[in-house]
Amino acid sequence: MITLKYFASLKSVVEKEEDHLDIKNPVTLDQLSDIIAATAPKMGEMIRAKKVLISVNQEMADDDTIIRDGDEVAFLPPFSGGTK
Amino acid sequence: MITLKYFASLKSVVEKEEDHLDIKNPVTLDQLSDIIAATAPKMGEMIRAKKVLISVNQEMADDDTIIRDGDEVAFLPPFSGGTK
Amino acid sequence: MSTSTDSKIRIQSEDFSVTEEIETMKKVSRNIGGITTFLGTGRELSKGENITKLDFEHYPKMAEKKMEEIREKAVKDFGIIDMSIIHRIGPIDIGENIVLIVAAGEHRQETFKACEWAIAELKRTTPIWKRETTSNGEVWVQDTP
Amino acid sequence: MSTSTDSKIRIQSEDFSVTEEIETMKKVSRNIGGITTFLGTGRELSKGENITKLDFEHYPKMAEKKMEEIREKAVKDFGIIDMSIIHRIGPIDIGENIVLIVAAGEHRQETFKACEWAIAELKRTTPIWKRETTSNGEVWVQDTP
Repeated sequence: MITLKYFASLKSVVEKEEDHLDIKNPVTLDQLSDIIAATAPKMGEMIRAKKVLISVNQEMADDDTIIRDGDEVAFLPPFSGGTK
Repeated sequence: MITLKYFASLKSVVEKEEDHLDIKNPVTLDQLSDIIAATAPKMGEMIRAKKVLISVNQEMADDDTIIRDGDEVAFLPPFSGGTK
Repeated sequence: MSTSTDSKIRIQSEDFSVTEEIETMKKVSRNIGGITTFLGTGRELSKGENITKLDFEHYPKMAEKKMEEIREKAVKDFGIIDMSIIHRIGPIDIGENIVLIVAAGEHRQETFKACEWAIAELKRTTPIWKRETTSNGEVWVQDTP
Repeated sequence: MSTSTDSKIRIQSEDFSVTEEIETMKKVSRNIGGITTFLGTGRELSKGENITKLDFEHYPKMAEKKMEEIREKAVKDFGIIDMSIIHRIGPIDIGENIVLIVAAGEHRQETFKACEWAIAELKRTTPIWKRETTSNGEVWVQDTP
């Protein structure tokens, strides 16, 4: 089982903060994005348009990053901490 | 009468903090320096070697600045306020 | 979330004291000659809109990790003595403290450079988000990265 | 010598509170989004010598005047909202506060630039002198200008 986490504006896009997904074998982040797009098309679109950064186990990931059982995948809109 | 003020390391050079001088007519700073050098040769040397900045009435002055009765002339070694 | 001033990396909902953070930093070395701090505060205006409230959210663990990476790189790359980084989360009023970066060094030049780099890097790499409430409602601020 | 925190330019023998100076600055505008401060502190080491005491002397009136000129030029040239400059005089121990510059602006960039310029300008133009006491005795510090 992998954990999916959504932050800030993305929580209202997917209407949840956290989700869980059972995957049998390791998948690439690219493949995971397809799985998510199937049930949450708007989210899939944002991922494809690179409007969302994705981390795996708290490290920034890219399309080729492998996701394994137990991993935590987080969807991160552009940061706005600190100040201008 | 003009007031002469000495700061920091210069106080031990001239062995005073403040001095007064009667001048009949306005003099240039260059002329005043000669007058001072006559009684305090080490001070005169430092002025000539530009190791000391001089202000007149709290504004930085140069050789041509005119000094008049009532003026305050200050001898300022290199500043070291703030921190490095 | 740690709120002890002993920790140099903190994300907390409570306010912090700049003086206390500086005094904690001074204890690191008797050779500190300059301390540059940057304090981010809640502004009333954003793109012409009047803001009534700010709200910050973070990704726990990852945000602290990124802030610690910034601290370590700042010390290494700029030759400063130490750095602390504190960011508040939750609701924040106009004028209140949001983020503090304290860079301490032997001389001032490196502390300015390290502090300015760290706040820019924090905005770039640390998963913290800001929600602004204006008369038009609430919006998550999406600065162009 | 004024010690009220209302005055933005001060030369005083007493210590100051960075937090109080920042809070005073915040009252100037609700549109402050960034405050950069530089705090100079007494270092133990100078050119390999162990310092036991520092002592600062200033030229009254002229020092305040130069600091006020720095403040006004910083606001004008860098587009910040306001600046305060406080310098202590008299005996100062290792680790103690010496000088504080607070630069407040809408955004952070101009506050860093203004603060860094102001402390360099203060060293260059403000008649304040430092005497260091080491095991070899007392010396007035004569930095190359």
